[in-house]
Amino acid sequence: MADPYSKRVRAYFVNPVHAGNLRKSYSRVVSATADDRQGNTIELAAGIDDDTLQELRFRAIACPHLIAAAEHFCERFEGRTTTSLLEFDPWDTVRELQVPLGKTGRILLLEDAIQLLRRKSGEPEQQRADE
Amino acid sequence: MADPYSKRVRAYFVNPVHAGNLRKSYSRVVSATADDRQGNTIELAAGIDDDTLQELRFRAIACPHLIAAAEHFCERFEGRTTTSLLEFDPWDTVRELQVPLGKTGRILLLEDAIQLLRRKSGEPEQQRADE
Amino acid sequence: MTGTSPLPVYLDHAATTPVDAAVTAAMVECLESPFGFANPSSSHIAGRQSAAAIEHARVQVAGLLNAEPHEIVFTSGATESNNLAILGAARQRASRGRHLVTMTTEHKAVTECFEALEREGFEVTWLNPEMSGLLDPDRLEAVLRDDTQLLSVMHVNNETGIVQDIGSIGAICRARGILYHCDAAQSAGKLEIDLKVLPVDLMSLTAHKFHGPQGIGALYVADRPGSHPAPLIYGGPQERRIRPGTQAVHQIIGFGVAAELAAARREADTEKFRVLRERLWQGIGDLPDLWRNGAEEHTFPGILNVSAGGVDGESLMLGLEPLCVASGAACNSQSGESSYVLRAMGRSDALAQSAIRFSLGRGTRNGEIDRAIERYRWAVQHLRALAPARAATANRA
Amino acid sequence: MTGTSPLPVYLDHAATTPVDAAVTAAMVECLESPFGFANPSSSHIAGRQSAAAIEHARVQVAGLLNAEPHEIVFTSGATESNNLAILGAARQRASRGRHLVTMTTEHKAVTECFEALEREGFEVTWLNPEMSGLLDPDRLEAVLRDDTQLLSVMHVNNETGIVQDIGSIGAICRARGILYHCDAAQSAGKLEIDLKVLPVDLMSLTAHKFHGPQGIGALYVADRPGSHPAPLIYGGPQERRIRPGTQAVHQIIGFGVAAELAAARREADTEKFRVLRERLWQGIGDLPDLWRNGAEEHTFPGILNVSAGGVDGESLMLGLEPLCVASGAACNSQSGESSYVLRAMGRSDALAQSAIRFSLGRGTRNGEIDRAIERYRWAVQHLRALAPARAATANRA
Ligand SMILES: Cc1ncc(COP(=O)(O)O)c(C=O)c1O
Ligand SMILES: Cc1ncc(COP(=O)(O)O)c(C=O)c1O
Repeated sequence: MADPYSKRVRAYFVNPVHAGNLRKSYSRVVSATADDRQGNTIELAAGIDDDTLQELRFRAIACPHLIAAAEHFCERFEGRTTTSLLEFDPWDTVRELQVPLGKTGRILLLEDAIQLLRRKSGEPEQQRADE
Repeated sequence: MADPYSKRVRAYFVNPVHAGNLRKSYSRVVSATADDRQGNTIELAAGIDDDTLQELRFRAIACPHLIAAAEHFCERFEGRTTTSLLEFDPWDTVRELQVPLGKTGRILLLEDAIQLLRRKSGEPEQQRADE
Repeated sequence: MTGTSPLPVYLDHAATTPVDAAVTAAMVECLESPFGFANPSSSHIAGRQSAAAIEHARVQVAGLLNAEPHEIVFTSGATESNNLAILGAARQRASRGRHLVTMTTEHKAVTECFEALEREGFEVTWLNPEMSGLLDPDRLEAVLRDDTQLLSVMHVNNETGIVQDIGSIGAICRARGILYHCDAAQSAGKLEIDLKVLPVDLMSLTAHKFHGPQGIGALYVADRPGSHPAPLIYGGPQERRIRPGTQAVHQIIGFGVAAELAAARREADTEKFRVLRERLWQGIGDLPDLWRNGAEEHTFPGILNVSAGGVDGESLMLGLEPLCVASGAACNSQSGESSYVLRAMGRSDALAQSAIRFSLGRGTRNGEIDRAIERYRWAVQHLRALAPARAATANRA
Repeated sequence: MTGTSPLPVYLDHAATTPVDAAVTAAMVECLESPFGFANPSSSHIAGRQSAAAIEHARVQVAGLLNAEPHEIVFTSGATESNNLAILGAARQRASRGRHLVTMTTEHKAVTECFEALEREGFEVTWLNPEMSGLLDPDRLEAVLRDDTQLLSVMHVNNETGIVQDIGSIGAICRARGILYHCDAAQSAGKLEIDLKVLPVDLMSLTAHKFHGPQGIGALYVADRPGSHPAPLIYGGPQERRIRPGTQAVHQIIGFGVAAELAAARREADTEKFRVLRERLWQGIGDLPDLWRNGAEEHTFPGILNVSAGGVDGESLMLGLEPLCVASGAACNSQSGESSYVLRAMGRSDALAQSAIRFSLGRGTRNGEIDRAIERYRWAVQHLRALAPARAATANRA
């Protein structure tokens, strides 16, 4: 059995610089949560100014691949527009992080959270709740 | 598994001095044969003078224990009276040659041949056939 | 974990143990001796030597259990022994009754046998343990029936180390003429087992759990009427036709030496385990939301099983590297199923999957325990720092 | 034979072979390496290393047969492989038909499986070989039926060395959708086997017949629909659930190395066997009333099987000491049963029980052959000198 964790997964897992709370305040803060029956939980938070994802943060109780995928997502989309979230493709993550086939299902949880985040970040300003 | 052949069985097997034909001529010669379904054959010949087994010889196609038992029998009974054959007890042989329990059945073939030999050697002179 | 990989710290001796140097030496002597390899079924002198070596090993293995050598049947390991005992006895005794009893906390090599027997038309009663992990004898008595023919309850549980009272369990069976099989894969060579005293009819063991080689085990078949299982495989007179096939001479020799060493060292090892395990628990037990699975007084001292709220089991395993330990999570599998043993003891799914089993071996040293403490603290704290704030205490049992 | 015992001369390589030094070295490296022993099912780094070592060995074993690695299932040897294939496939495919076919000259690990299946209600057609020992394909075709689901015919016979034409036999089966199992315990590692070409669905092999360790073997399960046998034992995900249980890492590593060595040396070994065997036959063939069992052109060159009229098989074995060879007589057993393989080829009981199998190995040298010639001549002459005069020629076939 080869190592199920690629170098990048290991690096993200040990040092997930985007884990935790947003560090600054923004004109908008949006968050989204997804969980599954296996007990995986993923929580995303975005600090938005000028329709730009100024800061992305996550929290998770999740397997290493999902933690790494969340970190990878934050790293890639920070500084991009909220509409760019449409470009998220879980298969890119699977490929780049070399997620074993048997584990790809777990990545879909991240996709759920991102879709929710996108919907919420597209909502009019005034509907923003304190999340 | 211990060696199934005791020292004495091995010695008799390699050097069965009583194997073969009678070497001298006697007033009476008696012989007896026994065989079984497994293909064991044992042939005994006795050269008798004065009711004494002057010479005993055997021939055999047989397993090592039976060969050794035949040799042992010849060695023990040569020089004794024909009636002494009544004293043959296969269990003495089993004990002295350390025949494994699973092989004791084979020794009974020797007993058959000896009983026949005894009967024949007890028969009146004139009934003797060329055997 | 980062940079050049540090040496693994092996605390997974309940999965398998390193082969003792004396065992390896005996195996190599056999493999390298001019005729030591000969087939013990051959009637020539080389074969007879091998056969004698095997019979010597049989005496050594029997000695470990205070059994008679002819009660020992060599197999390829405890998985096969369990199958031979359970499938073999149940099928052999089908006319005696078609009701069987076992526990939900048995090893898969037991539970899957009973599932197979259910498919064959047997009826199985699956007993749950108490919260303590122990089997309540009253509960056992209550389910026994006139047509109950076989019970299987293990000695030491492989996940938790919980020790069942096999003497009492066996006595209940014997009083009713029910055959009692005990999977002793985790206890043989580690705890005292006296089969002249214990009312056990069939007992499985395996060499690789006590510093013998993998791929060799035994089934103890008591010399009592009705104990004989039907064979699972056919093909020759070896092992009294209960388990035919060319015997693996070097493996059996290694098994024998391991058994003899284990018998001599068992007590001292157990004492050492007790000290090391408490050092480990002292070092981590103050972490919040930590759960010890299996009370100290009911568990084999070589095993410590701990669950942590609010952490994922697979991530915990990765965080623990280079510790080699076992997890209650089914790592690297899509199923994501968590330990059925811990759930049967009443743990939540979340706590069951976060469980880590530390298991000690003869060679385990203080320094390894300290490394384990340091890694475990780091990993739990690291993962909890990533977790949503409300999660940390939400997963209590 | 008398005095201090001279060194045995081992010509019983068809029973088992000495483990190659390179194989032992690889096994010892595994046993002695700090984590080489780890359980390949463990998800930690040590376990992953073991798993990788096993997968490497699987590639080596598959390479010996030109099969795919995932078609190799590790077992404890060919006895288990035969049982798994025959019992497992027949039971798995019972709905496809309950008629099975095999030969009377198969190894006990095959014939006893079919006897067990007869007790389970399957119908078995037992084919006799021609006098040559070979299976007549027409005779095979004649017994096949619509409900025939499984055939088992071995490659090289363990007593006589007779080589069946498994390509033709397999083709007949495949044309009818009948599963074909082949016991290749005596041919794997010795004759070329190309499973990309041969129409075989299941094939048994065992390491100890070609200088690998005892107690490890494999079943090849073709990656074709319907080839999968039902497992015989249960208890875990190992070996694709076809054969669960902790894998024996050192054993599998040794098997892999032996397979690789065999693949490289097979041709040269076979050529050498041919020369040595003819030297042996030249040295004894002039003895009167001697019968070669298996014609030269149909037998594997590593085996010479010879019967002698007018001698007892067990006494012959003792007379041959310190030669280590195999006998057609059931030595040291009360049954006194003679080789059923030779009787199926038309030999009389008396000739069958006098048969001696000489079998050669990689290390066999001229000097050993010459010792064998000398001992064989002495023993036959010694025993015939003891025999009743009329017996010497009375036992002809
Ligand atoms: C309790 C228990 N039973 C059975 C087994 C299976 O033993 P083996 O690995 O020898 O097949 C194990 C270990 O794997 C075990 O811990
Ligand atoms: C033809 C044949 N099949 C099966 C077997 C059994 O193999 P194993 O000894 O690996 O169980 C043997 C040898 O013993 C054999 O020669």
